[in-house]
Amino acid sequence: MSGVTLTQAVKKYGDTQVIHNVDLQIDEGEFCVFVGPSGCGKSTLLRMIAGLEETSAGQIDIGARDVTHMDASDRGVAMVFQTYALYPHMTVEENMGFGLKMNGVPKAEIKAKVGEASRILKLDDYLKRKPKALSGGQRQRVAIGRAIVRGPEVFLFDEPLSNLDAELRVDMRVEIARLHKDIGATMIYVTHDQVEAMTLADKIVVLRAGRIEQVGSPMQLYKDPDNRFVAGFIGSPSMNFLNGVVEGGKVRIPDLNRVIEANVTLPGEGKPVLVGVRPQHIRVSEQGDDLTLDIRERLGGVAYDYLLTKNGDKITVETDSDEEIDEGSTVTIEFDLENTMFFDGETEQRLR
Amino acid sequence: MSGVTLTQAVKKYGDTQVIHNVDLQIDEGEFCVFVGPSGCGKSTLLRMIAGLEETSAGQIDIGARDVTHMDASDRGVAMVFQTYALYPHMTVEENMGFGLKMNGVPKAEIKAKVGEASRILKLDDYLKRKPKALSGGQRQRVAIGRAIVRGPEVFLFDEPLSNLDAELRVDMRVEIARLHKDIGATMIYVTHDQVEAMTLADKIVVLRAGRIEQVGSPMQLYKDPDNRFVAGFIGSPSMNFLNGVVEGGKVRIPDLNRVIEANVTLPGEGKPVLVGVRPQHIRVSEQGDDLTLDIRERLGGVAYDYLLTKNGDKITVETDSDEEIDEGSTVTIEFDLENTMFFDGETEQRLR
Amino acid sequence: MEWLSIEEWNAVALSLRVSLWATFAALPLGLLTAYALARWEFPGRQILNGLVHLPLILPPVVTGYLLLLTFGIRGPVGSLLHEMGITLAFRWTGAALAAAIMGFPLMVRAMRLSIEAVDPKLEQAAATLGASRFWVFVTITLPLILPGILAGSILAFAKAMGEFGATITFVSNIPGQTQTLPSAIYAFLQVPGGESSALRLVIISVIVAMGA
Amino acid sequence: MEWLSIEEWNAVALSLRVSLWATFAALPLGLLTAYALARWEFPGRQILNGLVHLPLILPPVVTGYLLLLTFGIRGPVGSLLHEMGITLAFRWTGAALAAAIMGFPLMVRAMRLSIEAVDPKLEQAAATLGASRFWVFVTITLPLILPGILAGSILAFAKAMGEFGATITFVSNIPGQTQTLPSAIYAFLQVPGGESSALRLVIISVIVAMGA
Repeated sequence: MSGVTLTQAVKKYGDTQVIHNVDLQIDEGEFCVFVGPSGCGKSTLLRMIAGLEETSAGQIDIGARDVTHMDASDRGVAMVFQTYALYPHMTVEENMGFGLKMNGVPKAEIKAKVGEASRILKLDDYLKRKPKALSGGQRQRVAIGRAIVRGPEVFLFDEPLSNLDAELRVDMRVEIARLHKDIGATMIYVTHDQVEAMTLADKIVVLRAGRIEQVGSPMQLYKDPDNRFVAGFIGSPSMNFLNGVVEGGKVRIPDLNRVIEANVTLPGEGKPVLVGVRPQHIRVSEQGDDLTLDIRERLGGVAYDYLLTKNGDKITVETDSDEEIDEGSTVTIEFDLENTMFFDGETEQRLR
Repeated sequence: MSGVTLTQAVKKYGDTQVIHNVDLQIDEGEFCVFVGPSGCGKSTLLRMIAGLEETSAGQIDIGARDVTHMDASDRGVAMVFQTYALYPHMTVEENMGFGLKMNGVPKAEIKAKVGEASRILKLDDYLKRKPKALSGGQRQRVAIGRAIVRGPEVFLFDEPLSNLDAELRVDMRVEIARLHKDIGATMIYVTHDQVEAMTLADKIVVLRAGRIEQVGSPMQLYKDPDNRFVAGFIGSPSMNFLNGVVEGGKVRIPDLNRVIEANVTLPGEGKPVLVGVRPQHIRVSEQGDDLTLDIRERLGGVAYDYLLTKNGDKITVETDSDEEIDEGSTVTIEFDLENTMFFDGETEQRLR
Repeated sequence: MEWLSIEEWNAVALSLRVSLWATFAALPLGLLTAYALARWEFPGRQILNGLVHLPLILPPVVTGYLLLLTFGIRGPVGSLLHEMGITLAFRWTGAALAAAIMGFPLMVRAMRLSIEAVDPKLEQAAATLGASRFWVFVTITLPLILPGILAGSILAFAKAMGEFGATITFVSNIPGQTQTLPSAIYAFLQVPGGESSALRLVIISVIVAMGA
Repeated sequence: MEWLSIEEWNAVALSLRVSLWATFAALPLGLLTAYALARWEFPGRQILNGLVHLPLILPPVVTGYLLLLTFGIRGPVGSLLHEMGITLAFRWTGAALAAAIMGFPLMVRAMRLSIEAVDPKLEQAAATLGASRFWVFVTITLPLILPGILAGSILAFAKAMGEFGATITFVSNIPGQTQTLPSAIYAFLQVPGGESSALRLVIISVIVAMGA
């Protein structure tokens, strides 16, 4: 097992640059998740590490080896694909043993290692089957098993759960977490789903438009985001952003007709700021008429109130109370300074 | 606008019966959601109402008309498909006006109604475009607009949000809720997603294997499910079910080494029962060694603990505490009788 | 047309007439067959499919021979038609029949693919919006498969322009009667000094083929 | 073979020889072309694609004529080969060349479709599992496209067995030398009393075509 280091990694297609000078250190045994909206370059970056995309500039090291221009087959990685990519003409057993066979391992040893992996992944009963006779979840387990048996230095996962239905996705997420705990290998995992990122990662890398926005542990990103993008991307439902203006060292929020304190270094007088509050930290109050309670969604244990400002902007509030304010009522909201973040209105960087 | 009534509706493909004698009353102006796992027959039932599948036996009425054997085009419905089903050779405007054109409405009137719908759905800027130049969310709005403009007696939605990504899905869900509030038409909506069902429905119909399991309002189904299937299907994460045995008028739970009271009519001594507790109603305690804390997932505002019994069964607990019990610790759980449901171990029906 | 001899010009004109007739006559039947194969479930569907593809699988000469057996003056269908005053063998109409049959599989296949590419949900959506079966076909299905119909017709036309084996076997190679472009090229090559005529016709053939 | 005359038997044997040679000789080049068209991006890709499909678009007689111009004894390539002791025109080798060229588009198309149907992710997964390019091709790609290679070869063989227009134009119709099955059928039909010979050969043709 080895860590992975990217140094000023760049990817261009012709004149279009899709990965911009990425520096990143992934430690040995770490579970690192690349997350971001579609088109942010997270899969491209993974494929560059795998050797499936050429690196246009910069350097990629796996352990102590510079693999930047090495063939995929020589990098000592194993990749799990969203579409499983199982070989239809081989049985589950042959699929799982493929990596060892290619590396010239004796048959008896292959059999032993496949048996071990299939026991962990509960695939013993399916070893003689062809992939098409398996369910989606079983196929994904075979794909993971194929990677395990190969015994790679680094595991690469490219949105491995996106083709599974919601319930199975939660189960497989827990299985992957347990797998990492058990074998302790370096894993790099790509997803667009922030819940997967939050629950699986030791280290999350948030990407946007081919650039790293922030790197950190899940709770670091949740509690201390560097900018508006990360704050809005991590956490569900998304953080609310209210428009504000600096006024006499405080922040005026026109939509709420209110001036609030701010314990951060604000930009100059009259400059715009964004006031960020998570839906969990807002209370709806009937003592005001700044907002309208548009729609209430009840999910049993929890409810979401969608409020509208006079400009038509939406504010989401999470409540678990059974309190009944009618849809269509005029309301206002309360929130505490300690749960409020401020962002520069122009650069969208966090103000601290 | 009209209600819809199904009387002993049956669908067979050859010898295979997929819908079993369904009786259902959907009131005028009601938002009714058919929900269930894939293969439960929810889409088939919708297509029978639409006239896209023949009804093998029984009767379907829309308003006062028996439409059982009527052509789809004469039923006065409009259907929105998961794949949008927009006409690639027509502009957005022509797509939206199609229903009226087919019914011989004058051009000026079509233009007026399309304009009205496009305003509501914020499609004014896209009227002259072809569907392929639109994003997924815009396409789905055009499909909804096409149905609105037609002015049907009943709107039918077949998993309309399944092809959208998670974030957009929440937005569109809220838009559909608002649409129903605004135009107040009868809507029948098919989904496999219990969150959509909970948030949109006036009335939920839970289907399994072509049979209705329970009909009721979202909170009725959540708080008072009729059987184990509905209890497990509605609510997220799913309800936990512990195996129990009736013992001297109480219930013994071997996995927890514990006998608990039950304020319901239990089956005979020694009979199996299932004890249902939602993840939100369980507290993890270190004062015991019945269970192991396998994996903890933190999502920022909330965390999930996955516990394992000695048999390897999984128990999910939702906590919002920051309390730190290490993964791998031996623990036990506490829950209150008022939040506990009992189900017959053989019939899986709720015990009351 | 000064640079073409009458005989050469005859061959070109005949080929065009034969191919156009073959294409247009086959069009409605081809569309119906393609629609049936793409959309309908009926017993004998596989047999119909095989039958349609037969001219593609059989050597053209064999197809021509089978046409001669069936539609020749002494053949079962041919004698019947002959009594009704229609003769096919050794006439340009026969050449058109041969060309139509040879082009039919190509035409049906292109149309069938385009029909299969139409999402049935589009037609179902139209139905729920109040369009009857006829209007669904006219306003939705037909515009969507038009490129396929066109492609199929062009393929059939090109095939008809180039068809040689079945034609020469069925209707022979009678100048001004049944001598189509390929037959004429072949004939000119058999005669010493005919190369220049053959070359001119080859050029016309290539131009027509490329255009289509 | 008592029920076939020597001349008939000659035609059958020649056709089989010509078709087998044509198919096997075209196989490696066809596979390479199909792979290039399916997977590689290179300038001239569209041109190569057009070139491969040319024999499908051009009338067979025209193709035969172009072969004659190129590979005839006085043609640019033909004269070169002639000096090296290889003559194609009016020889069975020429018939094989004509058959190979006519069957080539069908062969390439079937192979190309099967190559395009292979998910590149399968090959990429193999690469990340440690398989070199050569082993990826041998263990993953080849087994997956084998049905396509087989189908393409059978199509090309069937086409070769039935090919008439290009063959008769390029190598003529010399009994025992270049008279393939279709040429023989045609020839027998021209001679009074040849119908029974033609019929027997047609039956053989149909059996071979159906078998393939």
